[in-house]
Amino acid sequence: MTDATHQTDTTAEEARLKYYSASQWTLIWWRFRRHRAAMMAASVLGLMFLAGIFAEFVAPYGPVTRDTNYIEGAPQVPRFCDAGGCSVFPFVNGTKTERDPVTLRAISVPDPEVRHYLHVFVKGEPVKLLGLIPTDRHLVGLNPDVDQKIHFWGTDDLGRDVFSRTIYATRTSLSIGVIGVMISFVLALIIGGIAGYFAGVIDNIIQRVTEVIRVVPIIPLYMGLAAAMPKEWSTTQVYFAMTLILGLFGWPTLARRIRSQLLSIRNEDYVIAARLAGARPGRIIAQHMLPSFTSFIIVDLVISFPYMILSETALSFVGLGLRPPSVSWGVLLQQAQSVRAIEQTPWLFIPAIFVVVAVLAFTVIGDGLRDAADPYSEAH
Amino acid sequence: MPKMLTVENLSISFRTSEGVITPVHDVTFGVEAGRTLGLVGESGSGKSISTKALMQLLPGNASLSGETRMTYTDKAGKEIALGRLKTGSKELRRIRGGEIGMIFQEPMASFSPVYTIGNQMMEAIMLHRGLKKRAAREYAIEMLNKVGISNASARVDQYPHELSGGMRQRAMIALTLSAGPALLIADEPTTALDVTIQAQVLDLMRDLQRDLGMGMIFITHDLGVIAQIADDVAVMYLGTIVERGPARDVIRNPQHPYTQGLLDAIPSVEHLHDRLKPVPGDIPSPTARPTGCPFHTRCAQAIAGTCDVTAPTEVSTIPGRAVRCWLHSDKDRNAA
Amino acid sequence: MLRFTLERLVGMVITMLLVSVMVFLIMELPPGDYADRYAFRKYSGTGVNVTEADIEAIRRDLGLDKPMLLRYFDWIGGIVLRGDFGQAFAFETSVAKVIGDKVWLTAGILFSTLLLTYIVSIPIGIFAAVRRGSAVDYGLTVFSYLGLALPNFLLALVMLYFANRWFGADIGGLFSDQYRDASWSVGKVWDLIKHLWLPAVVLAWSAVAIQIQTVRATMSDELNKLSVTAARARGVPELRLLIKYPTRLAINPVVSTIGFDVNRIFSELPIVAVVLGLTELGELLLRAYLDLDMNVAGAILLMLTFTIVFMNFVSDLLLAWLDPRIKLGA
Amino acid sequence: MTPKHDTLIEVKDLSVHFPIKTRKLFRTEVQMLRAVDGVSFDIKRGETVGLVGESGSGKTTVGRAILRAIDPTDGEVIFHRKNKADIDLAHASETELRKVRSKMNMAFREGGINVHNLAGDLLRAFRPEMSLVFQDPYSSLNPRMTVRDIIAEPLVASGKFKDRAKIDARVREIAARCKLNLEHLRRFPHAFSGGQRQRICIARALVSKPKFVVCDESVSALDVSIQAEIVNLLKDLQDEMGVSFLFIAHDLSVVAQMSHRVAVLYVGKFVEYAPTEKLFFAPKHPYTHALLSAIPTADPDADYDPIRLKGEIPNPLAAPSGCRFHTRCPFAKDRCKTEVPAWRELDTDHFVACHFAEDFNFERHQKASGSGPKGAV
Repeated sequence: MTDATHQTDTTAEEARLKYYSASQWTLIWWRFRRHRAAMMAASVLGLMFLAGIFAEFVAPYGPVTRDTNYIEGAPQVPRFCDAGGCSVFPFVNGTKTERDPVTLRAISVPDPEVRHYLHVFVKGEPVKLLGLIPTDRHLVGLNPDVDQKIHFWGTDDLGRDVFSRTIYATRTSLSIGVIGVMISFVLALIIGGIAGYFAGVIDNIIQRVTEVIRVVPIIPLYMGLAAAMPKEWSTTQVYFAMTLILGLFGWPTLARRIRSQLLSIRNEDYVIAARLAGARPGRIIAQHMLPSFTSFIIVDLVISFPYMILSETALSFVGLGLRPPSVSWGVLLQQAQSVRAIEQTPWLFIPAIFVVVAVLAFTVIGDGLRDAADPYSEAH
Repeated sequence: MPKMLTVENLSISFRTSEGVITPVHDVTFGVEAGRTLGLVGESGSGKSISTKALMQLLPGNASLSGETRMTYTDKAGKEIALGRLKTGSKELRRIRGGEIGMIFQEPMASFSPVYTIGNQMMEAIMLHRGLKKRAAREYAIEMLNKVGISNASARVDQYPHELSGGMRQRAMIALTLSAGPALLIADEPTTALDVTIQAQVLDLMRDLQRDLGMGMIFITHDLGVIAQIADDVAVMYLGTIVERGPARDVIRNPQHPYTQGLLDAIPSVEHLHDRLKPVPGDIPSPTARPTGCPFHTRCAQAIAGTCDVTAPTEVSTIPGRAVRCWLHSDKDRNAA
Repeated sequence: MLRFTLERLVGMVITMLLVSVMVFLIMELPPGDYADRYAFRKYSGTGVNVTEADIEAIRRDLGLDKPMLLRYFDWIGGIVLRGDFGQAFAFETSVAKVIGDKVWLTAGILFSTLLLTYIVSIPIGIFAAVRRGSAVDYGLTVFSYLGLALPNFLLALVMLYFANRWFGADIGGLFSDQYRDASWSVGKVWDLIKHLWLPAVVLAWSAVAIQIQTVRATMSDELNKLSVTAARARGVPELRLLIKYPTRLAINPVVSTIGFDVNRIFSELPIVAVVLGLTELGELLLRAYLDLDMNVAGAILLMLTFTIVFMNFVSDLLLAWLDPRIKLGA
Repeated sequence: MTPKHDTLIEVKDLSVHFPIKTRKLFRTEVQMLRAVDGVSFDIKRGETVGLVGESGSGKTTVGRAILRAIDPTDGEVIFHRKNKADIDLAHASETELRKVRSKMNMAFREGGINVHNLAGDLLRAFRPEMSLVFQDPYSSLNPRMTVRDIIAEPLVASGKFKDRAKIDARVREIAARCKLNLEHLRRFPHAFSGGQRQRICIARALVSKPKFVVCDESVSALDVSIQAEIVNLLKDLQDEMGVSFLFIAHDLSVVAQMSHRVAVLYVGKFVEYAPTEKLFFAPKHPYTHALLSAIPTADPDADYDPIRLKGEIPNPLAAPSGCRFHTRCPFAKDRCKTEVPAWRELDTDHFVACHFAEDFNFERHQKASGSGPKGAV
């Protein structure tokens, strides 16, 4: 035995004692923390949610605000240096309108003579933060006195700011995911719970119904339901109808999982022990069964997010989901349906990066959680 | 008797996420042709891993120490360094099955569920005996008959799940022996069986070993089984052989406190109403192997300042026996 | 085996029956009924003034005034007994005509996608499991994540963009211009095959990603089984051992999810079809939905779902054939 | 040896049949698996009854049926209560049990331990009187609860203890008896080894001061050196608390150490039931004899000559006619194939089910007991 090991003895002993009295959630957290990719994904996702929640503040402009001076304009990347030297603060060059020498169309070109510095907490359009708190401050932007707008990610064919639209779309898409998952979770909990608890005939019937819903291809099914939405519905109605559609048919997979979890946990020795100890069914479920499977259910919830998000995106992409003027990732991508769009206005694809990153993040977190969710798997 | 297998200074380490653990530590034993070595120890003592190392069956994160020497003398009398065989070499494949056969604790799990018993037997027979398909099938049926499976010509086409536990273990024995090994390693072959079935299988194995003149390593945690089947015994505790020698002598006159404790703890049907004598304390976890003698944490006779500091070396107090304990090696202790 | 097959067959028919009810309900879902839409479509812009009575007449003509249950039986009866899916109003013809040989094109896309999925994912999944923890394994995991995260329509766009650059413009769709309206010939079939690979790659993309992970996971489990160690201890050569023992069992979950793969492919089909300009059932389904031509939509949805149910049945049989334990446990 | 006890539990003709459904085309065929088929015995206060049998003999089912963890198909399980009407647990309905419950609550409050009676049924009221120690100490402890909460569960769940301090006092007391310290109580099960976990299970089983505990293969999964410690602990606790055990095991030597009387089960039926010494040294049933002879002893000089039984243990779904052992019995005659042997008392307390029990003399030699350490053979 070396000196080094002697020194670490006491800390190792402390660590062991801490481990001995660590509860399920502590153990899960310890294991999740070790999963670096998942931790990173979690922070990325956290940022996305924050941006979505405070969209009014983060986005410099409204989702439908047009900048007629800058139509189909390229992204303006803030810089520190230009021909005229460097500065400590980031700025963008001004733009001026010129005629394209070939097509003779009016186009915006950078004007290296003018510098517009970026400001934080600038005054801009008056908005209501979270739909409640009125403010006219925005995270970043140009000095309101300047007669120019900043478009970090360019503008679309109507001169709407892609960055702002993407931020607002993030709110819509993520919230549809959250509400959709919640609805299907509640349904799954009730349906799977009934099947798993009563077993027998009820279980058989529920299994049949679940089976029928599971064999219908999900996007065509969603499309059918979405197609049935009356054309005259308002954007809010469509939004809620969409979450409902996604939620109402998202439950079968979850319900199956809950059912099988219930059935297997019901026969665990420790649950039988609780029953023999005289615990009432309510207590058995609350004290013994639920804590054992909540972590697994959370994993399932996390990994069912991507399906919601992708479904919404796909439906809106083909025009059966949310409709303009709503903005969601799918709605935004509708403008980028053709090869022509990729060639001429590639920045319209930026929302796609959001879709990919969000789905990736949910999947990676789901994997990290799955590894961590059963902290007792190594125990024996 | 010539030794057909000698294992010297075998140490096995595993790289795990919690660092390197060494479940087998400096293990030395040998098997004589036609004799049975019993390897006895409680769960986690490393008995199974030690024998898997012989045939390079350990997982990828395992490694043997540099001092390890494993020499096997094959049927033709050629000495083979087992640790040195290349993975995937023809020589290794000949040793596996053809020279050294293995039987495992779970007969259900050691068969593939999707092939018939006959299919899996014929594969081994064709590999090691060079027989053609038809002849291999005949031979398989003959072997099934030999291990006492009735109606063998029908059983040969059955799937493992169609046999009962005892039958499956017989079929596994038939499968292993059909490749014609000179040394049989049986890893707790009767633990999963009922007593009456265990008696049948032990009987069968003893008879077959005698008839075929095989060497055998019999791994078990049950000293009762050892007493009945083994000629020699090696007692393992936490990856170390603490005592070895002829089975009868070791059981009659155990020298290591652990062997004594183990024997004392066994309940017996011959003596009722005596209070059992447990070995005090719990078996340490393999990740927290005690320093010095691994048994000192539970040893009533531990010598403070010696046993908990330095690991004893193996000494031979009685001819033919070896024990690894400070109580039996005073000179060494003073020297240390 | 016969009993098992019959049992599954009965199960399949029951599922199909329930599916047809559900599809019928979806067809009934849009506001207004077929007569309304028919009248609107037929006479809008023609200056003819359509009265309630006219619509009522159309309704009677089409039998829409009957109760829902009766209409369901008319509909499903027509399909089962006469192969008649009803009228497609958007095209003034029968649904069967509208669908036509699109069924075969769709089948072509489906099977080439399935083939591609399994040819790629099974060997790679096995390789990843055998080389667990290697750089290749790690790379495949990253690829799998991308497979899940990159929506197929985006992939389609990207592929289309690059295909356009490298192979010229004639890559979208299922046929070159000269064959599009030609009758079937060897040349046309060959042309189809030349065009099939792109949709097959796009549609197989996520299925490959998922199946690689499935194969890798089960293969890793199987590799740790005692039966594999036992076979190794008998001196079975490594490659043969790999194929005979763990692989045989590792493809079971792949076989058991054939239905799901078909489901996923059909799910992605309409959207990929829009981007790639494929003229098959998915694209037709989307158009029918947008036009609210629910007879066509219902017929296609029913066909797709029945295919999935049938593939589930096939996968059950395959599984029973692969694994002798299943028949007994049935 | 067996001291004079009065009867605590009386099992009469207990049967447990499980329907086994095989799905045929268009119909489901139901076969009855007679896991336990007409078993009668009794357990006295403070006594340990051992129950041995090989796999598929139904020993676990007997134990669980008495506790009403499984509902018996037929028969009676009577829990004798001092000074009160006996209760048939096999038949008691929820309402009946509920009626007794209120009285029981009172009794429990008055004296606790002195409530003689009642036993395991689904009804929580009786739960504190009976409990179960499982085989696998890993799966029987909820990994998400602290040891304190696990041990306290029977007290909390029964709803009789509302006062946390009282619960804590009781938990600490029983934990100390099971050699667990205060620090242990704060930990979660993952901190413990197999032997320690089994001590936690025992503490949980005994915390409510039950009259009757079923130990279902409770030491089988443990290593020999730990097993002895648990056996000793159970014996000590029995002496201190006067609890009765039904000790189920497939290992006859452990049963011999633990039990006052032993019952041998073969394919759902009892073949023999006798005081331990009679059963082990003068068995009257050929199966008991064969079982005993099959135990390998750690004595290299003992003649190990197991009776070679033919074939395998029959599948309970297709139990043999007549005497169920006739397919493997070396002494089987034609009569055994057709006629079910009666369950009869051959000698005081010595029950056997064999037509020819009187003809057998399987006496075995008993080694001197109590003199010298038996380990150093």
